[in-house]
Amino acid sequence: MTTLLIIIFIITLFYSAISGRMFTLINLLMIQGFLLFGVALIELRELNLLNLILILLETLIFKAILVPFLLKRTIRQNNIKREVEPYMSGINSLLIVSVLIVLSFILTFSLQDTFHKIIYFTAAFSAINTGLFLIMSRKKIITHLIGYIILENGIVLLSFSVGNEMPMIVNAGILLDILVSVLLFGFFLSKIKDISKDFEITKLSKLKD
Amino acid sequence: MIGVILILICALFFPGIIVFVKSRVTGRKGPGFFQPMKDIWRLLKKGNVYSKTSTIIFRLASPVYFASVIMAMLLLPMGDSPGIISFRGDFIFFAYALSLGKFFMIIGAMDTGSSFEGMGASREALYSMLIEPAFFILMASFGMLTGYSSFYEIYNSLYFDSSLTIFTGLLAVYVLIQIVMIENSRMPYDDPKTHLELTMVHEVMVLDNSGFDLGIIQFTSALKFVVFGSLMANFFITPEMPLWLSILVFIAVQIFFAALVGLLESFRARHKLRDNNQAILTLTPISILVFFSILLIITNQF
Amino acid sequence: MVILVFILCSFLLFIVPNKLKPYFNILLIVALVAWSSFYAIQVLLSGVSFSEILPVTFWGHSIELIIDPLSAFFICVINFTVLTGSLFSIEYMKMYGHKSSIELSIHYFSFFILHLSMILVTMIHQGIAFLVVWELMAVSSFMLVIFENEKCSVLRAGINYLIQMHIGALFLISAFILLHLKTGSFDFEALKLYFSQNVNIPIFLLFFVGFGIKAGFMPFHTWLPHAHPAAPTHVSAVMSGVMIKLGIYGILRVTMFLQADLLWIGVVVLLISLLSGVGGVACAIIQHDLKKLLAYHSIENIGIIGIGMGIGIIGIALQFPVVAFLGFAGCLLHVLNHSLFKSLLFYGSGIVYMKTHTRNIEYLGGLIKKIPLTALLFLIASLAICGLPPFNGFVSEFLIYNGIIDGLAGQEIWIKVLMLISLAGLVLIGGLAIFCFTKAFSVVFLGNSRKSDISFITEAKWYTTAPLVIIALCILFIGLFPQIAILPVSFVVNSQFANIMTSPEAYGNLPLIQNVGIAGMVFIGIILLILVLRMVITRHAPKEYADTWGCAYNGRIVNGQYTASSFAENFSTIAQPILNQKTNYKPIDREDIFPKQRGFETESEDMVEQKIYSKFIRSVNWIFSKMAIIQTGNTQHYILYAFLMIILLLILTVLTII
Amino acid sequence: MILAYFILTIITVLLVLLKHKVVHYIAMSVFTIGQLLLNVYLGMGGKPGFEDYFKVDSLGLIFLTLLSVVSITTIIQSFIYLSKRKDSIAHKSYYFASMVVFIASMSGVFISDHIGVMWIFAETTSLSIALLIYHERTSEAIEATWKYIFVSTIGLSFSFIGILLLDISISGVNASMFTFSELQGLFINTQNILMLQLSFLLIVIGFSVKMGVFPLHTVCIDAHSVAPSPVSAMVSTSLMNVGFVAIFRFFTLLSHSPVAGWMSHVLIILGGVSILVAAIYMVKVKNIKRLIAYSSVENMGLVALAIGVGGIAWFAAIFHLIIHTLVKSGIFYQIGQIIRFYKTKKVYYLGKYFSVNPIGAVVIILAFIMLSGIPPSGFFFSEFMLFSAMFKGDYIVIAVIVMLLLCFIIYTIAKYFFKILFGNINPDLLEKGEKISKWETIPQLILLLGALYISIAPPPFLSELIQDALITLPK
Repeated sequence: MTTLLIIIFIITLFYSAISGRMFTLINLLMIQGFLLFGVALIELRELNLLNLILILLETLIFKAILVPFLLKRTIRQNNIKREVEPYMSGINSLLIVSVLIVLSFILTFSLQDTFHKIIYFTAAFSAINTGLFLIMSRKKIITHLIGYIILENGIVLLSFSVGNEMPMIVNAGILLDILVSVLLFGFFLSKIKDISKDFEITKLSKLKD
Repeated sequence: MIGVILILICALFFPGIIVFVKSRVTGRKGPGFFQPMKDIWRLLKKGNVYSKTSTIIFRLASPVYFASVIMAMLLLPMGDSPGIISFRGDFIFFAYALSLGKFFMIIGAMDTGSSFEGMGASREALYSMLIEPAFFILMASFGMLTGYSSFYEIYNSLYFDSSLTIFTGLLAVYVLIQIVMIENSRMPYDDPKTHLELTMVHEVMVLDNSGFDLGIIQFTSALKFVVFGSLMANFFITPEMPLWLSILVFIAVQIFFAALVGLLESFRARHKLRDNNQAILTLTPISILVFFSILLIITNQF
Repeated sequence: MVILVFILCSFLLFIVPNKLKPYFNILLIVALVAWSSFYAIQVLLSGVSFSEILPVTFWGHSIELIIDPLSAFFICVINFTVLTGSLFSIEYMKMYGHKSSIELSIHYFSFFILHLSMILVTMIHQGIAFLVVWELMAVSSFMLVIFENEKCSVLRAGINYLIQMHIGALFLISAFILLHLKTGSFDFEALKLYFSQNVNIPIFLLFFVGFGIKAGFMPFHTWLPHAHPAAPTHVSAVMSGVMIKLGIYGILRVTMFLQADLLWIGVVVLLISLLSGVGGVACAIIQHDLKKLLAYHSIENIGIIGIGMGIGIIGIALQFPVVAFLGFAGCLLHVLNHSLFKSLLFYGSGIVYMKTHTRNIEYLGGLIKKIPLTALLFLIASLAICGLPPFNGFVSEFLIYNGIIDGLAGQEIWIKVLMLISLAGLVLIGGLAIFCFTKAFSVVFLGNSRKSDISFITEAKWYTTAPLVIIALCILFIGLFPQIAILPVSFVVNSQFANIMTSPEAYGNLPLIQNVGIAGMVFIGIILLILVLRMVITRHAPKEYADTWGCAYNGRIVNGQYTASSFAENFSTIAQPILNQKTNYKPIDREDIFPKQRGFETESEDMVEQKIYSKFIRSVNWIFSKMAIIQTGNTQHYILYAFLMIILLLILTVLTII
Repeated sequence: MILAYFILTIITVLLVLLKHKVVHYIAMSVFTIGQLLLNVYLGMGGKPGFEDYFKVDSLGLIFLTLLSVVSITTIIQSFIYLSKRKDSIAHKSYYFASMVVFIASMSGVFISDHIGVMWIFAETTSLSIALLIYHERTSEAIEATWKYIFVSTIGLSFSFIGILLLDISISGVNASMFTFSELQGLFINTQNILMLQLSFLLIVIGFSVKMGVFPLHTVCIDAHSVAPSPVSAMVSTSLMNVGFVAIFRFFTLLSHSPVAGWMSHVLIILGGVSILVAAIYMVKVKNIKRLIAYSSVENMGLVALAIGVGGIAWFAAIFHLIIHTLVKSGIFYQIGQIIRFYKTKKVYYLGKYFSVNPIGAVVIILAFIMLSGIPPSGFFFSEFMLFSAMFKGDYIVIAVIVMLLLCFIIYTIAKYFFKILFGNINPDLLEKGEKISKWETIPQLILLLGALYISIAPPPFLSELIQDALITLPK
């Protein structure tokens, strides 16, 4: 069952590569949130109750509902142009994302770690790579945020595969940090508004040598 | 002590012979042998005219020049009697004493503040700088040949048996002649009788001297001729020669040298000023040639 | 313990009011001079080396001050010149009245620290402490050089100087590290163990380059012609008189322990010093700035000292004790002589600068009429530097000449040829020095003043010219009584260079030197005799004063005089390819009806600096500007760099390259 | 004890947010006293509480003391800095609040033993610094802050992936707690080398944003050039120490494993490249603060090189950092004074500072001597040890290149510093500058003289402290 969910997770990565509009990206985020919630529900049954609730809280509430809602609100408020202006065409980005996913397959096989399921690793690494690729290839700063959250989803997937070594406080701390960073991004987005109305990254490059 | 007296005597008649030979060659009767000396004697008693811009340096220049040549004279041996002062490496003192005299002549000339004397001074400084290596390499190679480094010991232990040694001796004499011609700025390098200041070297430096100073300078140039002449004469004087024979040989060499200078001057035209540099510079390779021939003598593979 | 007291009370300089600062500074320096030379003279006389352990421990090692004969000799040289420097600075610093009190106190403080660090450099044998004091000397002299910091050329020269000193120190650091790797200790004595076991040349070359940059040998000399004109006079006198010699001290200290392949080292040292001797004086001839001219002459004299050292090393290599003795004795005596006449020359140029506020000799002239005593002293010093007989320069060059001539008796042919080349080089240096100093002396002091108005100039104060007169007397004393001057030098050479078999001939040349002294006295006697003769003969002869003969032009010739560049012109045409003298003059083109005012000016850059150093730095700057693409300001690029770095390192690890 | 400390920080943050001038003074002084107490208590060997998350070893103690020294002077300088600016009271309270959180999270990193806890504190440092960089409310400030937070969170997520991989690679061995002290000996015979290499790689690249080493140093430079000078002093000294401590702890963790040789090569490459980058840009940069930021990058490159080279270079690395922290913070305060006087950061308009403020100029000269590694400065000895270690480990070629680059760097620093001190600019720029009070330079002088004292006569307890920070490393 979890492998099915993870495969859907990888499919959402493909779709994120070719999505042209901001709202499809945010919906993909929502789907990923639910998928993670499902994986967590099935995978981490033997955890103590409090830890489990914390993780479920984090994946469901935070990733599936709160962040997409915040992003949509900022887009509507600052009436940012809806298109995602990538540097390259959809096809090229799709090719690159698939190459990245193949690379993460090769990486996991070369790590020959027998203790953990390989599928977790590949999904985690491919999510991390696609997150990075999204950041590097899109002009809009909002897509940078979305790319960062996809990266975070990859990390959460990786931490599931670690199982339950991480004590509860540490998980709480990590979730807190991610939440605060997203809040800060939101706060500074409003500040960036007066520099570049439609949040172009190219406007943010005055400080150079 | 004999050397000094002999040099002073020869200096008296040396310029006379040069003038006599030059006039005889051009068919003139020419003045007596001691005419230049009479002129110098007349100058010594005359008054001096000093230029307003010149200072004590100018007054010091000609006496120091004269003293440096006398100092050089004291160092020279004569046959088997060494010079008044002779020690290991005294030819270094000989050369540097002469250059001290030239140093003072140059700054004396510059003291008058005239452009002509400046020209002469800078040319004199350049030419003296170019010929010094030649003299040193010559004396050093003879020092290497004999194993000593003072005039007296070098000349004592010199003996010319094989043809190569004679050849190197003649080459050395040729180099010494050229050095004297440059030192006194005689014909091939500078024409003493020319009146065009722009092309003169030594004469234009002493332009502003008068009276006693001019007299000393003319006497020193004669003295310098004889000093270098005695350097050449010592080649021909072998230690076992009796005294009277060595004196005769010495005077004969001086007379022959004076005549040679006279002949050279009457048949040679003056170099262009720019070519002077190369002409003088050729002396150093010749002395290096002397050095290598002596090298061959020592390793006796000739 | 005394040194800590010195350092503490040198901090008092910051509190002393401006008026008393120079005197307090002299007090400090006199105290240090007294303390250090008391021990140094004791060592020189008794021969037993003095050592004292400093209470403060430094990185775990306790610092030990050892004064052996070589360092005692150098301490005396340092003390004498620094003393005269501080005396000279009293009047000279009055020119800088406008400076703030903190600048003045920094100046005096770093002057004292320079003196202290120079003394300590000769005393410390422990590697790390030696390096610390070595670079302390560089920093304090840097602070002194940039004293007149309102001019940007002074700042550039100072920074250039500091960086070159640092590069020299890096050479020394790597040399000491290599020494430490093989022998486990940083001391100079460990060199003996090191040299006995492994190849001598590489570590000697490191030491030679490190000390050579400080000494100013030709290929690494580029800081010298910039730093000396920038520094105030008494500083540049101390720097070029003494601080350069510590480079020579370092090289001597290393050569003492050399055991293997001495011949090649001697040849290398000889060739480099010949290059720097001839090159230094050739560049000096076409200089217009008096201090820059003197700086190039420091390079030339370092070349002569180096030739003496090279001859000494070759003498040891070929087992010629006499040649070795003559070489090293000539080298050490020339160190003393050069510190004397070079500081005198710098003080003379300082007085000229103080009175006329310009160093460009084209504007000067006729100063002897206004400041005759300084002119006379400058003349004595320039005679001494050209090595002319009655003065001290001749004595040390005489020793080196004898060393070369005795060296001519070497077995192999190529050694004889090498000796011939060094003989010719030394003679050429002497001839060029005469050419250069006749120009310098006559253009600055003789004739009429070319551009600057010198009517109101008066002689410097008595307490400024007093040290100068003392130095001139010492120059004359060494020239006329060399056998006394040679005593400490021969003692140092015989005790330090133990492998020179102290053979009887080595002591044989003491009477040899005496003859030079006697000859000098006879020479002066003859000059006096002729002067008296002239006075007697021309007693009644009339004396008139008229204008210089001007080929029918009877006005006073002022700018008709021979200038410095025209004096040096016929030499620079010969040496054109080496000196690359540039003349910038815009010719009047044909259709220019009313040509504007034109100026003719020749200026010369330093060939070595131009061709090697500036070209290297320009190319590195060009490469750097091409490589500066990282900081583009775009966030995506920054993340891309991290991503690419991970991929790159992963590939390297997989291919097991790392 | 740690709990008391964090409660203190929360209280001070709340107090400071009350937007009242006097409250700021009281709160901040209480916080500094608390910080000092914590430091002294831990120095005396006190137990920090929460045994399995926090443990004080000598490495942490060294950098904690450095942090408290620098934070005291920073807070003093911040009061002076803020008193001169015309910001609103709310603005000032945000500044102090984020400063307190910043200092607390940094001390958290130094004393934390659990890897996850350390990562959390590292993450809070980068978040808490956002408001500090943004203090001057200019458009460059926004750009620099956005870049800094974004890139540092991504960098830290890289290192978090590395930590997870590390955790996975030891999951077979049943380690009770995922802390540095427990994991110390576990990696001696791990077979899965590629996993270890990948995790170390990600950790080093991730923390390079904190330590200011090659790949992610770029955002540090922007943050420095925009932040107020007390903040940039804090960033370039203690924040870079945080990066160093993190990387050094992982280095000691894996130093016994078969991957040790590879690790030192990676660090040498990163260190060398960051020195090269610093040299390239120092020649080109025109802004005085960016110049000093690049000099921090260069020093951190040297330290990374020293970790990689090993042997005596480890001692040199820590010694270098101690001197660097004291000197760099002193310089930044002085640069802040200069910028306040000349009202610009472009070096072209700075000059004649010696006549304006002699004592400040003496500080600059002292700082130059310390920075350039000329003997009285500690850098001379640390570089000496570094080079001897490199000569021993036959990295001679790299040593020569580094020496050359250092010469270039010293040349540029000298050129800029002495242009500021003595360069001549048009005089009317000088008159309208505000009067500088002598007392401001006192803390800088104390810092520099402290650094001078440590470099000339290193106190024995300091070298013992450094020695036993290196016990766990292979001899």
